[in-house]
Amino acid sequence: MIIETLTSPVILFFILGFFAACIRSDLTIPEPFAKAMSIYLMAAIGLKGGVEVASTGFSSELLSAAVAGIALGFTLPILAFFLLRSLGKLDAIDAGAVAAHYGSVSVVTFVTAIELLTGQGMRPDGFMVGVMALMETPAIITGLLLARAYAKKTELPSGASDNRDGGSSLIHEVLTNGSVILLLGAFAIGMVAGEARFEPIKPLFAIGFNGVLCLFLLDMGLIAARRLLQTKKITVPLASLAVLLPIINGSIGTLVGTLIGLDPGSAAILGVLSASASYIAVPAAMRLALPQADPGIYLSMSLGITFPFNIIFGISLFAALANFLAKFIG
Amino acid sequence: MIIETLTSPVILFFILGFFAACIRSDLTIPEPFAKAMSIYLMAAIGLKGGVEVASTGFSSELLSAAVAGIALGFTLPILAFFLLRSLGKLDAIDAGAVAAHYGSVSVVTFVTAIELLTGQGMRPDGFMVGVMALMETPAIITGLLLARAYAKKTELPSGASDNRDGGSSLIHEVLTNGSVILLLGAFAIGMVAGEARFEPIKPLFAIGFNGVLCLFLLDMGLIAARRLLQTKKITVPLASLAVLLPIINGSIGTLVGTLIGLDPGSAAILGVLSASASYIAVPAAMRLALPQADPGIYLSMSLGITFPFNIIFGISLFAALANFLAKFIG
Amino acid sequence: MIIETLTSPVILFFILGFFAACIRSDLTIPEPFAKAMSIYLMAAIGLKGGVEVASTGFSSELLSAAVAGIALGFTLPILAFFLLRSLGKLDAIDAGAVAAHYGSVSVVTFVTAIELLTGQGMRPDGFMVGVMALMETPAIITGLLLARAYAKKTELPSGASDNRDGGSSLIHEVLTNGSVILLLGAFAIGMVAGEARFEPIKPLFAIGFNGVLCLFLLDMGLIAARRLLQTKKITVPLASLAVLLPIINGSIGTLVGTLIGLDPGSAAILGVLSASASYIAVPAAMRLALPQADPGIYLSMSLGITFPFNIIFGISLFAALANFLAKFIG
Amino acid sequence: MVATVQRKRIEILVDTPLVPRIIAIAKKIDISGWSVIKIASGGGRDGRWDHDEITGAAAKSIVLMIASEEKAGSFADEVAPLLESHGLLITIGNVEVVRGDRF
Amino acid sequence: MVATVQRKRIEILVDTPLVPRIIAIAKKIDISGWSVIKIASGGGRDGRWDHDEITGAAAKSIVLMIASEEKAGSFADEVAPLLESHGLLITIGNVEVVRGDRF
Amino acid sequence: MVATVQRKRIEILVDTPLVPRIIAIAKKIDISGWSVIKIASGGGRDGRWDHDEITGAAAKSIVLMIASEEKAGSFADEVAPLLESHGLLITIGNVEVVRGDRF
Ligand SMILES: Nc1ncnc2c1ncn2[C@@H]1O[C@H](COP(=O)(O)O)[C@@H](O)[C@H]1O
Ligand SMILES: Nc1ncnc2c1ncn2[C@@H]1O[C@H](COP(=O)(O)O)[C@@H](O)[C@H]1O
Ligand SMILES: Nc1ncnc2c1ncn2[C@@H]1O[C@H](COP(=O)(O)O)[C@@H](O)[C@H]1O
Ligand code: NA
Ligand code: NA
Ligand code: NA
Repeated sequence: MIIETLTSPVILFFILGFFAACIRSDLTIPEPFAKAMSIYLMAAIGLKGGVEVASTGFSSELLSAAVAGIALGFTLPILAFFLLRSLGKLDAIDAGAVAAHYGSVSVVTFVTAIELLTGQGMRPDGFMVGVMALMETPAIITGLLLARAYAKKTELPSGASDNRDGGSSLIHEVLTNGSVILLLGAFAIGMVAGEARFEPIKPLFAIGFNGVLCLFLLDMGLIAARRLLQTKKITVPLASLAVLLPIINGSIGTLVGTLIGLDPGSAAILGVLSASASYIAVPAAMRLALPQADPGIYLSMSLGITFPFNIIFGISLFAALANFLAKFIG
Repeated sequence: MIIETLTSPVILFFILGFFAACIRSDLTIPEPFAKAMSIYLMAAIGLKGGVEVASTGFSSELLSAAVAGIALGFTLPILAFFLLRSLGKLDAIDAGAVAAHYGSVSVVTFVTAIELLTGQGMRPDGFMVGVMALMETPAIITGLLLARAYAKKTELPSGASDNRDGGSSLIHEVLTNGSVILLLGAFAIGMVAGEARFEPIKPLFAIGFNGVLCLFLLDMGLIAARRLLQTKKITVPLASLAVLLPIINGSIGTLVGTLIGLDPGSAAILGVLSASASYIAVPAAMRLALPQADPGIYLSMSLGITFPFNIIFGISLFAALANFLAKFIG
Repeated sequence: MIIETLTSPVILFFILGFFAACIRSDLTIPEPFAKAMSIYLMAAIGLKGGVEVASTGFSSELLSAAVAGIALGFTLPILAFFLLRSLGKLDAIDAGAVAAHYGSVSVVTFVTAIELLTGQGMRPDGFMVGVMALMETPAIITGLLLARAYAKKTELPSGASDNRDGGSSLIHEVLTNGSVILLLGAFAIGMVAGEARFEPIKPLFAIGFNGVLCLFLLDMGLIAARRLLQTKKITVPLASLAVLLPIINGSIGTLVGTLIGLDPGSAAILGVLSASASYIAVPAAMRLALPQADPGIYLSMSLGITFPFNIIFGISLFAALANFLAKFIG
Repeated sequence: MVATVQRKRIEILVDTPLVPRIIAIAKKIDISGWSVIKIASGGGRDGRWDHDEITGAAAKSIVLMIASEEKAGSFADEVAPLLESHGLLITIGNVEVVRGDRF
Repeated sequence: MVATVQRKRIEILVDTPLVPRIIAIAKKIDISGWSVIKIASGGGRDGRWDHDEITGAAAKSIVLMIASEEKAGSFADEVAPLLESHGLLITIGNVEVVRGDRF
Repeated sequence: MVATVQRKRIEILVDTPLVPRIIAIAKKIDISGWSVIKIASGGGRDGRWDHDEITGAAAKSIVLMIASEEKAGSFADEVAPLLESHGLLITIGNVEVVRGDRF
């Protein structure tokens, strides 16, 4: 499967972007265009998931997958936090911030995995989009609690930054996060509209999808490589953890998915979600809630190392693991 | 029809955006992307109208609809102006500016109406696109004349702002307005190219149309709700007028359309055009010609109240009225 | 063929943009949207070329076309340079900068030519995309060498601007230029992926192509006309050269293409490439390497005159010439 | 050290549709150039305002001009009547301009 | 010549996600308004940084405020504790504001 | 009141493709950082110019740097030879920087 992955145009565009940044080409994707593509991808994936659930109906797997996703979101940061402190030598603030990223999810990794798995006959269930949306934010809370519990008093934000509305504004920010609203909203629209009413808007959202994903991954390749080249904050232990954490979390996620009875495709996706690290929602929340944490560390790890690792190796790995576990356990 | 409207993805995306802004989500559509979508929508609607006229040929309805549209554009602001002064308690400057908005048209309301009417077997004539373009600007002139006639000397712009080139530059601005040029230009291209030459570019402009409209209305929902939440200028009488004026103007427009012999779909569209209020072309012209008028008032009314009202209720209303009048009069 | 050209929607949109700018309409295409379209067009044209080469295999024409293209890129600026100095009365710096533009290529002219030729049954070979990418940069080197050889000492950049890293950074800039990387990268992806793997991304890149080209040419029309209207630097001899140079270079290119055995469509495209003048890659390189050269001259000539000339007349001209030469020589 | 001259740095915060009017005034009193910077968002007496809108009427810009003290004064005089009606905000600061004799 | 008053021009360079926090402080001490300008790219102790990213967390902005000397002082006092943790850069300059009594 | 130090605010208006050259000079004389702001449109001796172009060659930017008087002087000296050929506009103003000892 890894060779099929590496000859897929979607992945080749990512590699092209990565390569272009490495030879320091001036190729850039205008930021509003990248944001537009990400809005399009989220709306499309949400709609398609919702339409699918509308035609298959609710199933018990949907509920157990949702509960498992939320539970993983809350608990995965704990292991990550202690590994980051012990092996990674990070202080509590930075470790909490990084752990929150690894407990949350990357939408583009998810979307790419859906495409690759579908291409190989392991199409995940439509409701996994909803599960992804639910997994975006719980880790933020765990990460913050860990940072606050273990940080020395002097390291914590003082004065204006952790005043009363600091906490409530963060909770508000987390619950009304743009990508969560868009994903769940498009999912709901897909469910309300159903297959028939989806027809007129299908061409844009279904036909254009793969091509847009190519251009978006071209940009992600540029961004990931530029992050890696610029950073001065990534030690060897941290770089290793940026590969180790997705392997650990992804294996846990795939196992949990198999145990709660998901089909191999959906279990693999739960693994990919667990393995992936956020680089949009969580960084913004961390900048607000833990401004002392160093963005150089969490962005370089999640965007510069974990994202490419998952795109190129992780997805194939968890697909193989899910197939293996399905035979073994099933 | 109102239930069909409320379960259409196009409208659901508008509601999603409105809802997201109400819970103060940080979801935003990058401005250049929104502008790109509006250019796309205008080019597509112009092209389709032109191609249609190329295949059906000119008809006498085309001419009478054009004359009716221009006449409505010039006269509708007059009633609005006096209602805004008496009921709305606005001074002459603000009343003139708001009246100009309600005499002009909203392209997106038009486009949404075309989609909804087509979906219900009431497809309007292709030439109505041309009528819309002609209705964009006459109201600006009426609104300005009213403001100048009724404003006290001291309220009017002094010194540099109403100097010689002020007037001529406004007329130039009105005649060369970007959206008018694009709509009429695409209409002309559609007519010159005809069905056969339109074929190669049809996929982008025809197939993608509905999906782009969804994303654009998502943005309009965000903008409309944010306008409403921010504003401190809207009194109860003004809010009522923002619902009353579209009902009055829309009914007049539908009636005129029926009387000049348009089919119900086209009569309904003439009603929708009359009911809709501009929020792109006219605000820019007013900022230039009547800088003393308060943008907080005219944008909140047209964007925050009238636009949502028309999208959700107005279109269905004028469709029903057109069907009723067709039976009654026809 | 010129009438077919003038009624093609692609060209009509260019004319619409040109006209809108001439009547000083405020119509504008947001810059990030224009950049997004140009990235899309380059990715699409690269992919399609690569996929085609993957299915037809390498041919000897590919190699000779590549060699011819590079040779033309290096040599065409020489004639241009001396014409610009003698007829155009430019100094060596400005003449070198302008010559570099005319030796390089315009991607949009190429893409438009592909569309027009394909529409008339003269579909060029897929590998011509690669040839275009190779022709983007050689002329920069020739132009610089000419400027340096003929400029007086005092005219040349002094101090910080031509220090050691100036040269190496220019060579780097030229080799890693974003559009070259994107074109060649997409070409390579198309070759690796092949027809079957191209299928899922084909809808976006193949179906939307013509429509996007329309909107892009609308913007080019606006830009070209605004350039022309703003400029105060274009003398009658320079304006004449901006028409003469594409005719000369395009005839040379078409002849060379025919002589090395290309089919008429591909020979015409080599003519179009030779005739076209860069307005993205070369201006940026010149601003860096020859900051004393006046952008008002080279942008007005290439963007304001040569681009419209090629789009409206040049392409038809070289197509006719290629057909004529094919009969005469073949 | 390289020669500098003392000039005024004029910053005018204005609704984007009115920028041409400001520039017309600047040209009238022969100010040599101007630069426009887009404002992303802002707020004032009317409360928060955001630029993420398709209606360009609400967009705001800063017009930046470097000019001599004399021209800056004439400019302020010319533009003052528009202050209220157009909602302008005009600030004038001192800067040294490197080799700036042409301004 | 038209009347001007002396005011402070405060410029705060800050990560975009933290802009609301700066504005909240400005409102607390009753500064009449603010304008936000987007930074396209930049660099500091961490080396070059570029804005072309989809992760808004790395975006930077300038918050520009015109205020009286007194309010500018209170603002600087209020915001100083955040300087280190939030990586702010705050500059205060003198400007003349045309008819600026309301600031 | 919080401590401030006196620094120079350097603003260089330059064609965007030449920004890296300006930054290279700033680094050479060890200026601690810089911020780049995009100019939306402008005009000078050449008449009106607009940024809405796909050819990046015509884009313009402002490079903003806070530096000590000494470094600002060295910077001006270094950059002066480029003034004519590169069409730069350089202004230097005074600002107070809050807790700005590192600049
Ligand atoms: N004191 C200030 N400092 C900086 N910008 C301001 C200030 N006051 C107002 N503004 C800007 O001017 C716009 C209009 O303000 P106002 O006229 O008070 O509604 C705001 O949106 C801000 O962008
Ligand atoms: N001396 C300076 N002048 C202007 N901007 C600066 C300066 N130092 C830092 N910056 C800006 O502040 C950001 C963060 O700088 P730093 O905190 O040094 O990493 C940079 O990306 C620049 O945009
Ligand atoms: N006096 C000025 N104040 C502010 N910006 C200026 C001034 N003069 C020129 N500029 C800017 O510098 C660019 C080039 O001007 P010039 O070199 O005169 O053609 C213009 O497009 C403006 O953006
Ligand atoms: Na995860
Ligand atoms: Na109306
Ligand atoms: Na050429």
